[in-house]
Amino acid sequence: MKQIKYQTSCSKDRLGEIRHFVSQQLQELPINDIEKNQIILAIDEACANAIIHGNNCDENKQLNVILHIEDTNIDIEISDVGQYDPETDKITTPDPILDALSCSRKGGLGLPLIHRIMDTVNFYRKDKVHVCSLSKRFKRD
Amino acid sequence: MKQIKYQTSCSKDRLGEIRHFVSQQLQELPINDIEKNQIILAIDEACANAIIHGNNCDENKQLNVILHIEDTNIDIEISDVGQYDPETDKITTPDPILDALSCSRKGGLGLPLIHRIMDTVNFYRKDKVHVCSLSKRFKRD
Amino acid sequence: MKIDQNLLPNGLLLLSIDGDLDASSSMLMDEVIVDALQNQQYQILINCGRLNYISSAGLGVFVSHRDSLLQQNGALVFYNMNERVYNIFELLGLHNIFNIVPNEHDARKFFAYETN
Amino acid sequence: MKIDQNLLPNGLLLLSIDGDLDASSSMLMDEVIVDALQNQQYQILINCGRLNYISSAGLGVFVSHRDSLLQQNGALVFYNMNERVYNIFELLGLHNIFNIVPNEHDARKFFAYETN
Ligand SMILES: Nc1ncnc2c1ncn2[C@@H]1O[C@H](COP(=O)(O)OP(=O)(O)O)[C@@H](O)[C@H]1O
Ligand SMILES: Nc1ncnc2c1ncn2[C@@H]1O[C@H](COP(=O)(O)OP(=O)(O)O)[C@@H](O)[C@H]1O
Repeated sequence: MKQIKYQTSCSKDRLGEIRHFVSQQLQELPINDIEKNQIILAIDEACANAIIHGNNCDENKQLNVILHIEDTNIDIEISDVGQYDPETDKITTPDPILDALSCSRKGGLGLPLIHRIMDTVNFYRKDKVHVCSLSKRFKRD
Repeated sequence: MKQIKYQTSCSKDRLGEIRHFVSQQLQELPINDIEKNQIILAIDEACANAIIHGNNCDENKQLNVILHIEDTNIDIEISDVGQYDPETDKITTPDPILDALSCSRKGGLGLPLIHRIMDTVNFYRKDKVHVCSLSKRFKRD
Repeated sequence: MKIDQNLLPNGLLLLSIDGDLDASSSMLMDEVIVDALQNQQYQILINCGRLNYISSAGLGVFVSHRDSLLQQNGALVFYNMNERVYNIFELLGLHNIFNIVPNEHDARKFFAYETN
Repeated sequence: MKIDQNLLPNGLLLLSIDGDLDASSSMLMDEVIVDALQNQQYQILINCGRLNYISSAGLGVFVSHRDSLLQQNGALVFYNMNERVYNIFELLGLHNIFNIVPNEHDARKFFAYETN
């Protein structure tokens, strides 16, 4: 079991570094590249939401990514002090892909991807900190 | 509280009569026309699946629709002796609308509609009988 | 269900649906649209004033022809749709990718602008 | 991320994406496609051989231009896509509505058939 923390700032330019960090931590896990990439994606999407929607891309704000990695599962905590939106985890439109097709809203594909990839997805507030917590069990071969 | 049973045969031509029957039973419920229509739709979709997928439109097979109606909720049981498909309730494709858009599969929109409308959706087998059970609570104004 | 077909002077095809578009009648709807495509009628108005009910089979027909019509610069334009039927489009988010306008006047205007 | 643009002799636009298409680079991708539409380049090949990663922001760009391209008888044709990126298309079912072919040869053939 290991727990690693990565601290960065709320800028979209940081997303590549976050993915690089996460990717290194996932290296020894007993899952294939496609599954690793899915977990990286879920974390990337959650960080992008925190940066863009939670902190308006304010580089002075801090973003924390904590990974708890065990043999059979991974827990991820993405936290920031941005504005808390209790509706955050609601996928309110019936189909965000159709919204994007019709250009009525281009985004909205991030949360559906996170839900499709992770086993549990939770958003909550701890004092002033806004947390997105994700977890996934690995299927053993 | 009332419980009513409707018996018919596994033909697509019977769907209109089933809707007519259901519609009459819903009349006194404290919900508006749009919500009544949604419940009628969910039942229609489940019956169409039983008729088409479960019984291959064999008119010699029987289809039963039982409604338990209370002030605050409705429970529906659609049963037949057709082939049981334990995978029935799985929406396996990531997005059936995109399948239909690309013509890779025209159907598949029925189960998503049923799930969107009803609070609980269950498929199970009781002896030789294949049951689809649906339920919904009404929001009181 | 019954479908009335009218070829308008300006080349638009007007389909008036009367009744319930469900799993038993959706094949007829499909045939009518396939015929229209074969006859190169790509600009299609659908009068839903008498469309009482729609189920997933009916929605599937419209969704499955959307791309072919777009590719020919055509479209389905629905009008006079009652709120029960509109609500079923909404449940799946389909109101976003179809053109649903209040009345025949607006439906005709839709194509007038398109071809300009 | 970097996007190389090449206008081929037969009018096809070839875009080669190099790097990660994420929330920070998706705007550039969007601009390139908007420019192509403005220049009436509707038949677009996308070489994904060096596309290392895609996130929802990148997917959203492609989805949002699909209808406009279809209406002009154009399309996006992706090729050389690695399996990680393809898997992300698959997660949302988008592999069904986009043209994803193995290599440049097949991608060019796609439009050869289309225009015939
Ligand atoms: N960390 C967050 N803070 C505040 N709002 C959030 C956060 N994460 C998600 N949201 C909300 O969830 C919505 C959907 O997010 P998502 O599906 O990723 O779409 P988008 O591509 O627009 O980011 C956003 O519009 C936003 O309102
Ligand atoms: N009563 C049933 N008996 C057997 N199979 C069923 C039944 N109901 C649903 N299914 C299965 O569920 C799948 C999806 O159903 P649905 O979403 O309604 O799509 P469709 O429009 O093709 O009926 C069907 O293809 C079928 O395999």
